[in-house]
Amino acid sequence: MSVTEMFTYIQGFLSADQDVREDIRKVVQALEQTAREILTVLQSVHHPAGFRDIPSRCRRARELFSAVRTQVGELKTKFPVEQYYRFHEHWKFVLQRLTFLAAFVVYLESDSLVTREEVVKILGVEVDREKGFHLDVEDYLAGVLIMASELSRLAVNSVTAGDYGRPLRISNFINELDSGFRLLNLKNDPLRKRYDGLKYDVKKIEEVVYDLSIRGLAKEPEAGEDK
Amino acid sequence: MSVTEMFTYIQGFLSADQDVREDIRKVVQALEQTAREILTVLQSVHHPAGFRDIPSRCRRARELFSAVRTQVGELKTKFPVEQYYRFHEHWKFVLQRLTFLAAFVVYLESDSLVTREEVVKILGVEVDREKGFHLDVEDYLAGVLIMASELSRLAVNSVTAGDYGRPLRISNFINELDSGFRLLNLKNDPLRKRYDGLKYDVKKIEEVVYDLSIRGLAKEPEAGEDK
Amino acid sequence: MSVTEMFTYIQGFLSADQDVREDIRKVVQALEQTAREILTVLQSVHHPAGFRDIPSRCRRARELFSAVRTQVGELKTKFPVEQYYRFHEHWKFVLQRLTFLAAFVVYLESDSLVTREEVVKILGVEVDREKGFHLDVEDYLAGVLIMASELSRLAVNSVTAGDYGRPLRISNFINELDSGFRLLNLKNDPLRKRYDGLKYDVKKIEEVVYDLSIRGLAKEPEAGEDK
Amino acid sequence: MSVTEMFTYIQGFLSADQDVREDIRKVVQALEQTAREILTVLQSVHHPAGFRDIPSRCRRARELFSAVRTQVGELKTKFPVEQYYRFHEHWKFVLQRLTFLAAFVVYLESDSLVTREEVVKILGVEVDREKGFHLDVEDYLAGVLIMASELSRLAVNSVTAGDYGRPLRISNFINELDSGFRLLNLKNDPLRKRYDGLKYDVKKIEEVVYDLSIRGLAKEPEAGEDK
Amino acid sequence: MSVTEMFTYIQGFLSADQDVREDIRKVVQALEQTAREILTVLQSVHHPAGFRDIPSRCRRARELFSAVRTQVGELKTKFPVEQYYRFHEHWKFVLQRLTFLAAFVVYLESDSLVTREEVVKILGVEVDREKGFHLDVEDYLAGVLIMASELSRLAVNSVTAGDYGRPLRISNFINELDSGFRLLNLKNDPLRKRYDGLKYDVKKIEEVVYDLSIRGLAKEPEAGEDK
Amino acid sequence: MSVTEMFTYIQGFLSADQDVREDIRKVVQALEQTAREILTVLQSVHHPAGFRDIPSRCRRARELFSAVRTQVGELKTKFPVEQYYRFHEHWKFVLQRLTFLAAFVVYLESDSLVTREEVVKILGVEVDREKGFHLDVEDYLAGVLIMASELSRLAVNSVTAGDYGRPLRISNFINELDSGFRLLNLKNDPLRKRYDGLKYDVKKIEEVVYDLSIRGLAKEPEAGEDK
Amino acid sequence: LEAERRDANPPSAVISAFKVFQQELDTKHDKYERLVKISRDVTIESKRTIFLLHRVTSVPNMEDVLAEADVKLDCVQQKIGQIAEELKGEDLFQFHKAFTAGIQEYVEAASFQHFIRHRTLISLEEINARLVFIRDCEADTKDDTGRQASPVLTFQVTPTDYLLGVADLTGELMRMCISSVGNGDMDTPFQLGSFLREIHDGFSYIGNTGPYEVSKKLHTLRQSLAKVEDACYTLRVRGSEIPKHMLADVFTSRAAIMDPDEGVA
Amino acid sequence: LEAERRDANPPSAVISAFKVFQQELDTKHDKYERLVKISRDVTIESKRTIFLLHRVTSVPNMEDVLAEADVKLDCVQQKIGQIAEELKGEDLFQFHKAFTAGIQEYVEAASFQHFIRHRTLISLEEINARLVFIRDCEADTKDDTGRQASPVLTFQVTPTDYLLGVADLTGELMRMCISSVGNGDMDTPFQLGSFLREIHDGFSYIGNTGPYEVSKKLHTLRQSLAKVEDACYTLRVRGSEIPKHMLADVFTSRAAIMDPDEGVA
Ligand SMILES: [Mn+2]
Ligand SMILES: [Mn+2]
Repeated sequence: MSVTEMFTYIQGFLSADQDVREDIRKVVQALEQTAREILTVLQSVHHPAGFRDIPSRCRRARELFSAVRTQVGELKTKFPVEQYYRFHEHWKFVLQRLTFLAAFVVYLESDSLVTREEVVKILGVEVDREKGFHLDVEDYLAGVLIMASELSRLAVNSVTAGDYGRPLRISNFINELDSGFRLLNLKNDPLRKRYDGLKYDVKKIEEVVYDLSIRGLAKEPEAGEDK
Repeated sequence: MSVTEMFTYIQGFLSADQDVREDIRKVVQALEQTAREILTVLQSVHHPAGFRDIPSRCRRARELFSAVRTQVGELKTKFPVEQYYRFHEHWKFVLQRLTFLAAFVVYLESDSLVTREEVVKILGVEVDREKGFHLDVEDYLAGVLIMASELSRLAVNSVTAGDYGRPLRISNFINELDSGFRLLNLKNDPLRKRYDGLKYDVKKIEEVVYDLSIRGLAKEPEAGEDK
Repeated sequence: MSVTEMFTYIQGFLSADQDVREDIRKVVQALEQTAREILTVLQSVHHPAGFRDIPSRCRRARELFSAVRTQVGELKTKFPVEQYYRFHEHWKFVLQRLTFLAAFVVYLESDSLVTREEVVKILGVEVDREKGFHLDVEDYLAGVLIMASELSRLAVNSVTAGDYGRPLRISNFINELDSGFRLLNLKNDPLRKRYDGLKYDVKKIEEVVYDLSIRGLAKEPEAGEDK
Repeated sequence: MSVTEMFTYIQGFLSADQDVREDIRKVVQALEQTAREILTVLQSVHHPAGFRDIPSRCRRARELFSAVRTQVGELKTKFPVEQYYRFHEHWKFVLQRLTFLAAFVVYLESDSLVTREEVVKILGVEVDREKGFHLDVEDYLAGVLIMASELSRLAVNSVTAGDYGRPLRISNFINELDSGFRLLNLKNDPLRKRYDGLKYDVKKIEEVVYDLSIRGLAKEPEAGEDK
Repeated sequence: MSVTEMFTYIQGFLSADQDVREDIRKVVQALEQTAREILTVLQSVHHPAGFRDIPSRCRRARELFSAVRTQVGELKTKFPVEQYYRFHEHWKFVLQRLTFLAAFVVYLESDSLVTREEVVKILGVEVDREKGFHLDVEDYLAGVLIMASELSRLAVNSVTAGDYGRPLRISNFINELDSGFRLLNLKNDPLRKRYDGLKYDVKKIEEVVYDLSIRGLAKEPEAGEDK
Repeated sequence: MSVTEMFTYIQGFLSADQDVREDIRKVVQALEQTAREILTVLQSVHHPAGFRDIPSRCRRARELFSAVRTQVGELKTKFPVEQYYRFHEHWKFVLQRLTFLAAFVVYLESDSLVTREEVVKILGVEVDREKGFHLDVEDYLAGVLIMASELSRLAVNSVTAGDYGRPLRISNFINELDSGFRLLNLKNDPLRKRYDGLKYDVKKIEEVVYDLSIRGLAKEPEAGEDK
Repeated sequence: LEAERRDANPPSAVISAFKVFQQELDTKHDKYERLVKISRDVTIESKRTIFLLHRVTSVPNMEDVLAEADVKLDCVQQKIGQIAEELKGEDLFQFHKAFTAGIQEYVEAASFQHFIRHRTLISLEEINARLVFIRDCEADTKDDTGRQASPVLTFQVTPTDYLLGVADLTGELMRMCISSVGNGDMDTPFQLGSFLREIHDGFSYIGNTGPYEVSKKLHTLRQSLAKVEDACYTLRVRGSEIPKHMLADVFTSRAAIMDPDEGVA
Repeated sequence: LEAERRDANPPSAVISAFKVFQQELDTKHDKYERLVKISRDVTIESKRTIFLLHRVTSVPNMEDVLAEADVKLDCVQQKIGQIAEELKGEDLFQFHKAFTAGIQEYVEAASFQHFIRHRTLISLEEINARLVFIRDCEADTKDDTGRQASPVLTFQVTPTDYLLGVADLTGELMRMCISSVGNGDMDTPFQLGSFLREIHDGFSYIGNTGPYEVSKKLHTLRQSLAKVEDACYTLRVRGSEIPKHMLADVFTSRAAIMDPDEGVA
């Protein structure tokens, strides 16, 4: 093969690569748009009006997630499945945001942490890399951390909306999450930085609980919060 | 045409261009000076004394805007109108600041978001590119976002000044603004970065409202705020 | 007009702008591709084989320039002409490269400096801003300077290919160019930096001429190139 | 004069210059050492213990300033006074730091802004360039701005130390300073950048005052600091 | 004096300073223009035509230097003489270029190194700092080094122009200069970096002499060159 | 040990370290001065006059090396011997230069490569790290490479001086050196870069030999230079 | 033909000299490379120890965590022992760049554990005291042939590496402070505030006389301090609102522990 | 008290999930770290091979050198085999950053050897064809339990790594060119000039459509080309001075070898 042929060959590879990226970018933009719509639906829980109507907001969000699954389905067709990490940068952030949104919906519905299995079902992806387009564990964790900071905001706003029980429940939930994260050995990467933020969320929520308890407003969930 | 003639001819071009830029720079400096004066007038609303005298500060600012219009008028004469973007960098930042100041005055007067139409009237420019020296939509948005962060400061200071109603109004206003921005599909540019700052303002204001609520200081605006 | 309406309206603006940029980017990519093809054709003059066949390479390049004109024609349709400077960044570099290529062809054909008039004809643009999509004078100059450094390479390689007359002609040409540029009062900008490089080209070519002179090879450009 | 003689003569110049710089460097190092000692003394006001003993810390700092005056006196002897700007880079930063320290002492003693006249007296320099080794106005301003950020830290720590009155006083002081700076037309230089930081200090202190106000703590600076 | 008064007073200082700098910049621009013209006159010595007419070029350059003296005279009026180093950055580079041009003229006229005394006479400045606007010794040396690299170019081009004696003379001159510089103890500053370039010039010129020698073209200056 | 005590202790260490460095710097400056003097002595071999008097120049250089040994002796007293590499940066470059000068003297005297053992004797240092202040092998090699480039210059200048035998001897010597260096595995460090320069020296010398041989000027050292 | 060359001998002198150089350089580079690899291991294990130590704020019995950290640090120390082994008889500074990152991270981890256990700053001596290794004498005495085959090997952390490790420690202290507040611990934040302020004052006492890398870390240190001071401030401000009837509880449960150490006042 | 907590179960769900994550993350980081270490070895050995190969211009029989390089490259390939082993069943791109530097250096070394031997550019296929490894089947089939325990393991160099390696190759070619001139070799420089020009034209054909790292290396490539073109120019210029009576010699001794390949004209 001559030098020219070799470079023509490589150029062909590079062009193909760029085309794939262009295709991926377009689908990802659509996903971002859907994610923004879901966010708008869920944001309303911070306002007194929306706060009182959480179940219907969650239902609406659940509907929008079906659009997500369709778009993710389309995304999968744009590149060979075993090259996931080659293009990871493109969808990483939107997957984190979507995980956050899924986790937020699940939390609002059931006061519990969405599992990786549930998220992948909601987003229409896989848990295992081997099975196909999957959700990276770091992206799952990042999404969960975004939710944590949303919950600290929710704790504040539920007091404004007059719900004094929710902050306590959020506090328990977030503490459990924090214990989970303490088990991990993170590198000095974005996830680590985000996890550092969790400490502030925990702190903020603790302050809300404190404010409520010194005013005798905290409705203690049956058993004692010794800690 | 000899090479020498051609280059002499080209030098004519370059000199003319440099002269235009020099002229523009001078007018822009005058505009910055006026902007600083308006800012000084409006800043006083953060102090208890000024806080109680908002209408007169707004009137004073309105007067100073007439100087802005004169200076903008002069600016327009310095270059051919269709070369707006050739020199945009020169006045971009001062236009954003002036938009902020106009938006702040309007908010203080009427608790409402200044429209682009109002801003251009206050600054003496156009909305439409085609009609003459105009206000770029990105610059309008940047100005609005500067105001948002000023409002979070105002929310804090109105509590200090003993006004417990204003933070709630600001909170509603900022939320509306946030929803508005969520409708936009921003690129990864300076505007996007500024918009990312908005969520801190939103959060800060929510915390002020929270502080008031938990202490029973928040005066509930009569009816429910379904929006 | 409500805030939501206004932002929806603004989103219209922003989308339109992004679409325009997307369109421009695509055409510019095609132009870059064509420019690279022309470059490949012209670069062959540095190879001994191509060196002996300059006229046909120039003809081939001329043909490819008709594709450039078509693409530039398409580019013009993508945005309102008076917003040239709004999008200037997008095509600036490719126009400089194309100017270089046009200047190189013209030099190879006729040993003379392409005028701005000739370049715009070759590229299918205008000289005057007022008449439509034009070639900025700075971009023209940048293109000419790129050619200067290509010529110093050519001086070296023509000796290797056995042509001892060309370096002398290149030397005269480059000296004239250098005098031309010395008439300009350049700011401390990228163009100035590029111009500072010209003196290295001048020196390099003078040394080639020197090497030929001292060996008595610089005299007759007509006699046999065979060695 | 032969070339050798001339260069020998020039070497005399260069050596003399280098000696002067070496001398200056040594005195400046000593000044930096003293500045660090004063800083250590004054920084203790951030500790609860030191906080309660501000007057004695100020006295101690005042004593150390006499060492500064001696060292500055020595510095003056190291070079001809009219060459101040030739060597300005060497002492610029230490003068800014010393101005900060002088301003901090004066503020702690009297809650007021040190004037340029007072600073020069404390440091043993002149106000007017013409009168001798002076304090450049930009360096004075830089020193004042360093103090502003130290004061925002002090506002926070005085609350921790149980003094609820000081933040209010600091807030008023900083606001006055901010108004002062707004009268200046700063270039895009380091001073301007430092001034841009002032608004964060202003905001931080306003938030401290807010925290106190909302809890009804901001009123009486005389009552007990025990908690 | 209130804070406001003080800052107003300081603003006076800052404005005055900015005006001075603006004035200086304008005169320096004119000087740069004149320097470019002198350069154009002298550059012609590198071409065979100009090479044969060196005396008249030198005369023309000498005439242009009278414009330099007028402009320098004007420059002196723009700021107090004892603040030379406060504004040194503004004229430093143009003074170095002018020194180079003066040194080049003198060399072309007399094959000798211009002394600092001669340069200051040609430029209309002083040798001694104390006597007024002077030429810094480092700037004088920088100008001399610029000339050295011009001379290595001249050595090359004189061979092209058929003058085989000049390279030898240049070689001796440059060697003397190199010995001179080796007497200096330079710091690690721009001047040192420029001096490091001198050895390339020395080497280049030696190679020219070598090329002449090996071909028997070097006209031995009669007597032995023991130095 | 309290925090303050710990930092005082560390500060003590740092001060001591700086004092050591200051002491080292002074001795190194003296060494640089001596090195410059030796260089001046040896440089003269490039001029025809000096070229004919090499032995006496070498003797003079040898004398100056005794000053080097004294200064190196002083240097050794400035720091603990086992911390050689802690301060290596300070004397690295001067040791390389001195190695070059020693190697150059030895070459001029005997047409042979100085060994590490000889260099250390000339400089008054050790070969082995364990035995005391030593010469790093990389610094020895760097010094040798500096000499190589000096020799390529010497080859050129000996032709000018009419000695047609020396270039051939240099060529053999340099080729042997090149073979030696090819045995080394260098990192991407300054030494590697310098070694890359050796190729150009070899090339330059080869060109001189070529020039001589095509003119029948090369006096073949007895046996055949088959290569 | 080859036999004819009269310079057949001289070249071999140069060549054989260069063969020695080759040997020397390769040996050095190989050692450097081995040190880099050990240093990476030291870094990773130290980082993991730090993560482990952060768990003390959330577990009931911190002794378990500290014991586990002891084991981990012991393992890191063994790795540093390997570094010491490599450096035996060498000039430590010749290879310093290869392992400085790892050592700094170790100082960070060790000083963090020390703070948690003793609420004081570990000294450089204490750090170094842990880096004394007893060597396998049997295996070594053979190849040392004659030289003092001391059975003890030590590693000396340089003051600068110590300083840089402590500078990084402050980031971990800040994290621990915020976590403590989140866990409702009212005392640790004030202790941390005091400690961090002392370290900060120490660094500003050193100022720019230290190496460049230290100055670079000062900005982060200052930010950490600000975060901790803010946290203490918030604790104090909200503490001011405790209703009268709750004060008694608070004082009995907390003040007793707070005062003796260093506390707020 | 502990027994009382009604949430004794739920937390363990979260905690046990995070224990799985911990496992996953640590496994991944450990693998990454192992790959970094192997990659460093690959880099070093490749660099040494390149140094070795440069000796061809100064020795009488270049086959010895090439054979020695074969052995060295074989050893590098075994290391790459270890990388392939680590990547078995993984997404190569997940760990790409860990070993890209080593692979690029290997491409540089392998393509350099290939050029010396064949005077052509090694293709990506040829590179990859050398990175096929036969595995120890006995040991492996056990732990693979069921999956396709293919006895063949391959490593695929990405086109980008190939391109970056070739970009670096040009620097070595330039060095070889200058050395050849120094050794009086009149042919190799022209061959190298032609080859380098082709590679240069190839890169400028790709232009900025390639990855950013490629564009970054273009400047160096252009400088190398200029040096080689200068060298060829000098050879030609000085060749022009060969006196008539020497031409015959030159032609008989050199032109014969020069023309068939590609030569000057
Ligand atoms: Mn850390
Ligand atoms: Mn390489």
